[in-house]
Amino acid sequence: MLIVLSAGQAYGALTEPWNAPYPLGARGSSVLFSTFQERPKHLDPASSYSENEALFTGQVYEPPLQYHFLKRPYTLAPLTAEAVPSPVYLDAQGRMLPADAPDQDIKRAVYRLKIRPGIRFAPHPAFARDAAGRARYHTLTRAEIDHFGALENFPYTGTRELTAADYVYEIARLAHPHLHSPILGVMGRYILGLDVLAKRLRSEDFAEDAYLDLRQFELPGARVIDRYTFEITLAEKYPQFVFWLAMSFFAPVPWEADAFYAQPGMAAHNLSLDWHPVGTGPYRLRENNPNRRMVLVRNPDFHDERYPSEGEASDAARGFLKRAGARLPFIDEVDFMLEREEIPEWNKFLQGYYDSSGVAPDGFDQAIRFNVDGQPELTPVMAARHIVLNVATQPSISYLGFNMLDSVVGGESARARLLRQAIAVAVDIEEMISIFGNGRGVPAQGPLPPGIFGHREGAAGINPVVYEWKDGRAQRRPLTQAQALLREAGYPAGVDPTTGHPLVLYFDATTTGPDMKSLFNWYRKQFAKLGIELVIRTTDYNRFQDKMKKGQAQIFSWGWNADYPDPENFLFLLYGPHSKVSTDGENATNYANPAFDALFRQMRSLPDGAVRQAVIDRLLTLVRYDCPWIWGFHPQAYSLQHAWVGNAKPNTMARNGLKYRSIDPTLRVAQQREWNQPVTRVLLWAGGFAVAGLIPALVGQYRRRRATAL
Amino acid sequence: MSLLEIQDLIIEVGRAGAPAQVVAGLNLCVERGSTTVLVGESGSGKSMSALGIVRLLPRAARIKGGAVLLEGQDLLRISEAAMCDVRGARIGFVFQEPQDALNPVMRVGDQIGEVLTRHRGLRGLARRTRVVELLEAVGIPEAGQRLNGYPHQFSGGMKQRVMLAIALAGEPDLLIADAPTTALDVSTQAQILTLLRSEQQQRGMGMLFITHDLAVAHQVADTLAVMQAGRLVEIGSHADIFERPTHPYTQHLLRVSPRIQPDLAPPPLPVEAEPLLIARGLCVRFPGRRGLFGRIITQVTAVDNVDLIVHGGETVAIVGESGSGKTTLGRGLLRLLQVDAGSVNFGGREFFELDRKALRQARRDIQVVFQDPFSSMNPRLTVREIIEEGMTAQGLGGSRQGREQRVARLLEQVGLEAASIARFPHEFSGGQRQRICIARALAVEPKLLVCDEPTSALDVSVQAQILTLLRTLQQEMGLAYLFITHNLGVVAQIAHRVVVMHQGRIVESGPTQTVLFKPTHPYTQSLLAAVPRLP
Amino acid sequence: MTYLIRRILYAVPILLGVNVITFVLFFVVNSPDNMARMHLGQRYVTEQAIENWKHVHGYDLPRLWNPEAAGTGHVTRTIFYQNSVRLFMLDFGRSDGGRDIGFDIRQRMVPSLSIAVPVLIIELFLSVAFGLAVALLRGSYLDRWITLLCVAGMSISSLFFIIAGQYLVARVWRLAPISGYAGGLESVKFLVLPVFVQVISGLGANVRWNRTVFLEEVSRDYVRTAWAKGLTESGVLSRHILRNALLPLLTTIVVTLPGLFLGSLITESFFAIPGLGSYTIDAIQSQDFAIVRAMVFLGSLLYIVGLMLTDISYAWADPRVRLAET
Amino acid sequence: MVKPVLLPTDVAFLSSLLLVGLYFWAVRRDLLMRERWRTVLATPTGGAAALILCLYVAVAGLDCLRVEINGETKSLLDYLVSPLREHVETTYSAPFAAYGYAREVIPGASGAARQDYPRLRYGARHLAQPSRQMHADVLRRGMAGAGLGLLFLGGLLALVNRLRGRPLAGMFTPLTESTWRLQWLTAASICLALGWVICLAPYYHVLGTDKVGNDVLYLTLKSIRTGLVLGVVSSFITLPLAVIFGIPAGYFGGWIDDLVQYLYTTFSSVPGVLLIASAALSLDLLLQQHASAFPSLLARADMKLLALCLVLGLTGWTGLCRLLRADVMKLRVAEFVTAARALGTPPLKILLQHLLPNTFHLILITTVLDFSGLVLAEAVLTYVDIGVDPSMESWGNMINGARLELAREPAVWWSLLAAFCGMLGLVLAANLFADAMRDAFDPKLRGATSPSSS
Repeated sequence: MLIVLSAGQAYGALTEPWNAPYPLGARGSSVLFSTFQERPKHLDPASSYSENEALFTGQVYEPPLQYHFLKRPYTLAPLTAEAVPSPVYLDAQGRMLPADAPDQDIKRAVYRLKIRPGIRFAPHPAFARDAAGRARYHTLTRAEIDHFGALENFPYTGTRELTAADYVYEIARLAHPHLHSPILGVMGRYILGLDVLAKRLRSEDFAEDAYLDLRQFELPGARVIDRYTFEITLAEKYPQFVFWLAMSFFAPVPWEADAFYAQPGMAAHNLSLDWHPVGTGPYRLRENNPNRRMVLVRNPDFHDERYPSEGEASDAARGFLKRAGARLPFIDEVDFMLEREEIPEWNKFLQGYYDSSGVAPDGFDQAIRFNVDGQPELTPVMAARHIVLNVATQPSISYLGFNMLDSVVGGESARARLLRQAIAVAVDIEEMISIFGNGRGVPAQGPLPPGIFGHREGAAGINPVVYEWKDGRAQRRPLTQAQALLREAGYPAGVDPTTGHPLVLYFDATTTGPDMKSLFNWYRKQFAKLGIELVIRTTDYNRFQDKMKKGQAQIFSWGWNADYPDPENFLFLLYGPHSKVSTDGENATNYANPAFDALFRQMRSLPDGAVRQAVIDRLLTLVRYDCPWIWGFHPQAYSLQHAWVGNAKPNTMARNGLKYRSIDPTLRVAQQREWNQPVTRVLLWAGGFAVAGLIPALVGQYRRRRATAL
Repeated sequence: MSLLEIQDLIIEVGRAGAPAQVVAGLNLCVERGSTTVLVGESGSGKSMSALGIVRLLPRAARIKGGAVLLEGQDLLRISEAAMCDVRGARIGFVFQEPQDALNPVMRVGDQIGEVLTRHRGLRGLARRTRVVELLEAVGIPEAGQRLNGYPHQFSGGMKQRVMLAIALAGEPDLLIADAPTTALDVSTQAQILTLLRSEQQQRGMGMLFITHDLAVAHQVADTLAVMQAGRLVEIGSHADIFERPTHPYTQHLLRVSPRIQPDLAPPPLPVEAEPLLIARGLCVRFPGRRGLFGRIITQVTAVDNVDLIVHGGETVAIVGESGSGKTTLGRGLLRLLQVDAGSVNFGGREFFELDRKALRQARRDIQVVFQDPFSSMNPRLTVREIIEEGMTAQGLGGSRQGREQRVARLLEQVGLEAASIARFPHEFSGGQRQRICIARALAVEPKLLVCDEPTSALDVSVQAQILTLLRTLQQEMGLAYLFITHNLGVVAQIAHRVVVMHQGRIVESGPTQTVLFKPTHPYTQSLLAAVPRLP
Repeated sequence: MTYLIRRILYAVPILLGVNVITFVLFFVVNSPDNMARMHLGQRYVTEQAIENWKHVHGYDLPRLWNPEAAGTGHVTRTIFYQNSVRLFMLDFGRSDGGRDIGFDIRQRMVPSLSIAVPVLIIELFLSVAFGLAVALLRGSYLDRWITLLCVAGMSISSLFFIIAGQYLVARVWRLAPISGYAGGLESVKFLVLPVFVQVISGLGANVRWNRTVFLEEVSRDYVRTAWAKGLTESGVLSRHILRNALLPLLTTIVVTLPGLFLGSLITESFFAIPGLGSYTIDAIQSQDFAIVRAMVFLGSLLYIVGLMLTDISYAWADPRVRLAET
Repeated sequence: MVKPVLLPTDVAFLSSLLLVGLYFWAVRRDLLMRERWRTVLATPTGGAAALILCLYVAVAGLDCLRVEINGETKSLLDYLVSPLREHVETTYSAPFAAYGYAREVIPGASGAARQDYPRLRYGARHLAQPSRQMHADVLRRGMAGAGLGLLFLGGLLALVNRLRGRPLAGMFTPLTESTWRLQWLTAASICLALGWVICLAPYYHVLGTDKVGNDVLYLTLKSIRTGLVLGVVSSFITLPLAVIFGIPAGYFGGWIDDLVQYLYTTFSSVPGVLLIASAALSLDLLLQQHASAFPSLLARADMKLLALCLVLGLTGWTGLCRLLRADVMKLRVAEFVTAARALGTPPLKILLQHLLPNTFHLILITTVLDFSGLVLAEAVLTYVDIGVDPSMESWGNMINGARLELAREPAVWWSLLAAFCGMLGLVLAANLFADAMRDAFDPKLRGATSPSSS
């Protein structure tokens, strides 16, 4: 014990503070310290789709467009493109049509994108060429690969200018059978010839690791016009397509990278695009050790991009415009540490070792309190540390779904609908938000979150099935109404007349952390209010997905994060042809209502405006009545920043915010030192205690030496 | 002033609540240059007294009173630290079991040298030279090499010599030897006794010698003290005790101690008796080293081509030192272990050719009584269950009540109350247990009883009783005994014929009178010469 | 030498048995189809993709017995054979997450060792010291209290020690980082707390075990001989009791030595040490069977090596034992 | 409609208890065993531990007897402590709190909302002004509880004295008698604690409430069954395996021994947690594939617990098996076994009558020690996510949740404390009991030599 502590002490004397969770050498320089919870599986832009991967892909890859960092509502801005493209509509004969032409006439929608010249990829061995201009590392033997072992061991790297062909190449990669691109299903419908290409590639039998040169395949939907210009052709009108161009699926991938990584033997060293991305972004991934940390460093060849000089009205006051016009990025290096658990991460943030953090549910009371108006604010302790709180309602929804194919809760029968409505009334989402989300959420009145076109505030926006407007606010209907609905459905007091026992419903969930237990208990309590017994069936994630796909789940918790800020991206979750079971679409409840589907198709292609609002209102009325979801809530993201972090305006759409971020390392060092003074007197106590413990032993020994037999 | 004077020594054992005095006021003197022997049966407190002198009692025991004066200094009233200077330096101690008393992982030379360093301050070469001298003095050849050996490389007698060297290393004034020869064979015992005696006389030490064996005492004692139940009953010179014992207990002990006298042994039976058991060419081998894949490379032959005949109603004694193969022979005959060659004909049946079931039935005729009365009965069973076991296995005794009556009768036959039937083994003394074991064997009405050292764990007086019982039973039931023992005194009392075994072979056999008193084989002769005898 | 060969040959059927156990656990409920789905992820998976994956990974063969193949092919052309042989060649393949398992194992071995080795040494030192002290004071009040304390220590879940340690040392007293790891010399300060916590949580059981071992030795006759030589307490303890007691301690320790590579599951997981222990936990939690199986195999292998080392060390430390006889 | 319900683990647990009972009935006439058991109980720590174990077993036993009334299944324990079960708050509250843990926006009388700690629904509800009345009230009820406990203790003492035929005047002598003092003091503390709980728990949350407002004391009590079932049932699954493999291996030797040795070397060479984890994962998958067979949540969680017991039992037999084999190898050459063979006793009978009873102490001691290990293992396994069902009350789940709670500010320490105490009580008692048993049954460690000064 003493040895351990004294070792710590000796070591600590050299480097204070003692409790720094990473080597302290770097904290004085322009390095941002952040965390990742789960190791990313895919960093290949064609297959990467999850939030934890976007943390890295967002900084490394550059799709043609991006969301403006400061402007709200979210606006698209050009990134590598010269401008945000407008589509040109053509009819079957290839004639140009006006933008307001009827949908069925439009047979082609053409987006022409011109990218800025002079953008270069970050240095990578795949680009390295010898004096003769041949790629140095495209024909390596196994032994050579084993010799190099890791990317940093390749002595030569190279770079190359970004061309339109790289974008076209990536679009073709979406059809690559081994990349299993998650958007192939959607894009295959729209991008001309993509599904044909996918089918063709799938039928070709080639080894998993072999290099497949996609440049040799014809893809009519994506064509290079000149070195800097390319054209994407859609088979129908799809106004939302432009939003996709801001996602990493459309980021350029150089064919050299594929050729490089496809060499046999690379995979055994974990050398693949999934682990070592190659992009044009402000950062490149220098270190990818998913067991410990991932390090992004500034891309030396990053093109000239400037901090925006206009934004929301309040941005100047909040200091977001201080660096207007400065060249991006500001930070040299971003260290992501693996933090699998919230608590250590939260504590390290409080100690000043991580620069920003979400608010851990269990640290919530410590950080946030609600003022008299019900608005969140920082607790005095936090405020004293000059921590900054940012709140943003996320364009997402978390809900409980009924499987509409289920024989008990699903279907169009009045019995089932009334049962669903009764449950929707009984499950007290407000309580759920306050217990499990610390109040960080807005109860949903329908699928559309605030901030998305079509969402209505106030009395006009409430879901009349579940809420009533009283005293100037939406109030959940009382439990008695739910019970009445249940009675009407044929389950008086929750008893199933066919069995005479309480109705048993099943909640399907994946097993996760300890916190889930109380959530499950809470669900059970909610259903018990109606006399219904809720059985939680937990399975692993894959099996759960499988169940969902086969339509075997009954009630489940589900959520949706907007891909882009458009109502279509939410309402399509209820669109019949997107049913999970029949098409493996995103309609997880398998809700199918022809009236809804027709209106949806109409709404989809309308521009924002009164007409669209009216259609959306009708759509909402339909689904509120049918009640395939318990509408749940729209989560709010609270994020905290230390005083030394600048330009951390929350942007729930953009994933590439790190390039705007700035830090003040000097302040950080000072604060860390101030907050982390070790309580050394404990060691003295421990030492004293150990010495005191020795005394009786010594006394005993002395006595024994002196003892006589009588 | 005597070298050692013990005054009113009281030693207690047991919990504080219910103490029992194991030594109740012992008074004893040991003079310089003379040997005092403390004799007593087990539990008499003789060992406790010896340990009490050096304050090395087991934890359960403690000294409650008295004084132990070593040249006038009371050892009970000095500090533990001072006592450490007494032990080893002024009092040397030799323990009973040389097997356990030496540190198994320490070189023999170091174990001796340790004392030299501690008390004589010797180190390095001086220490080594002295160790060699000591080892040579106690009769260990090639001492220069052997001091680097570990205890397990020494034989029992050699270990006891090393032990003695340790005790002598501190050049003590007093040597306490706590039954130093009990664990040894007679021939070794004789050597050790001679060595002890000569060392004691050469160095002019006082010696306190503890033993239960009057014959041994007879050999070494200048003064004899007899203890019984924690008290000294008689003390006197060698001549006093052996020629004019006054206390009845001493007289009793002298009477029951086995002697090798021609008049005691029963005469051989008439030859016309039918042979009950005929063993021919028995061999038992144990695997020694094993090679790769467990192939046996060498073997140790424990029983080597032995022929043996036992007649009905006859007692045949198998005599030998430890390792002679006598016990192995007994178990081999019983088919309790694998016999490698030979045949046994028992009552006309080839015993070794029986299948499993027939063997179980045949076991009825040949039974066994073991040495250790403590481990030979399952402590979890009542006396009744123990005795019944054979009957149940052999299907004897009829009904439950029938068996119960039979058990009661058997108990009476072996001299126990029938009421003991529901009690457990641990409620009986050693001798009583041995009686129960005999009853268990008799329950299946055997014709031959193999007695494997049935008395060696017992005190002499109990031993005599058991031998009497066996003789009586033989007369009543016509049993034959195969009596395995190392104790020639016992043989003389019970055997019709004697077979002497040495290193797995039979070296001599014949009627008791002939073998014990007119031995022809040199091994038998040397064996008999080594046995300490009472006058 | 023959001994070693025999032991190595003996290890083969055991490892084969281990393989069978894991194989059964692995495949009884988990069909190759399921594995393929798990591996390919939750996204849209065609039958074609599953077949393709199974073929690439060799799971399109029968499990244990191939009736179609000829000759030895009955056995060799099966999933079991192919997988086992691969494991015997120490080729662990790729995890369900797509990374090379051997690569990760090599990388994670170092942090595991850098926790386990100090823990072992400090624990051994402390528990022997305490054990000796307690054996020396046996019967006294101190002995009784320390023994009781040890039992109490044993009765506390290691989770408590970790939670309390993190809360007090790292959060309240700020003496060490809450969790994390760095390579090289920097690692010292990350290791202080986990090592400390692990030592403390194991101390009770170890001290008590050592006490028992020491007391057993204390009751032996040769110790009485040592006392009778007039040796002082320290002499008896260090030269006689300790030397003999170290033999049973040796066996218990040596057998665990190779296992140190595997690290401590819980500690590593709590303190975010990127060792093999947390690797295993993560694999269990994410149901990555490929890793679990690799770790099971590695664990058994190391255990068997441990048994071998134990015998060798015994022969080295105890003059009574020679290898050929064991 | 009232009908008794027996879940599989209930059956397993109760029959395990029955077996233990049978054992004591069987050895009651065996004087040696009786003496040894008496020694165990007479050892202060052993006797006290036995009392505590009995208390735990009683609670778990009550929790195993269930009835279904109107479709709701509850155990006798649930009925006994129904105030605890029913007093559910919204979220955390500290022990003896009158107000909630977190501030809430409380609508004031005038319509203006203010932010404050809300009064609890049940905790200290009966007090009008908790801040002023609380101390006195707790003290008063605490005294009443103590009185109740003492009354019960007095009754117990009187009964014992009556049975022993002691005069009533010496009623409290057992408390001062040195040999049984600790045992009686333990009994007294149990009585006092029970009295306090009975008097205080209906009015306060003695150990606070958890995240969803359940009384932590109730959770702790319910966890007892989980812990005990896991420990006891697993041990009882281990036993037959260890005995069936270990004893014949030791007795017969030869190929049987080789086979058994191979089996347990193989099993024990797999790292324990991994073996358990793989087996638990597999069984879990199996359960999930047959999820429809378990209609209610309770049955499902119970099946999962049983599966866990099975896994722990099936993976835990090697240690005892090895011990038994070694012990039987020693016993095999004991003379009473040889005598039995010489008497023609068939091998099976030798195994059952001679070897099994003489290794029984080993089995008992190992089992009790393993038991405590299993209770501890539950927490760890739950952390690794392969433990009991999250819906089941268990210390592992409590500790697991407590990790997060401790990071709150102010820290929520009471769940952790409750689980800690509940677990420590059981495991410590089991360990001390095993110690006392080892001293009584395996007295090898007695009689060590030392200088006679102490």
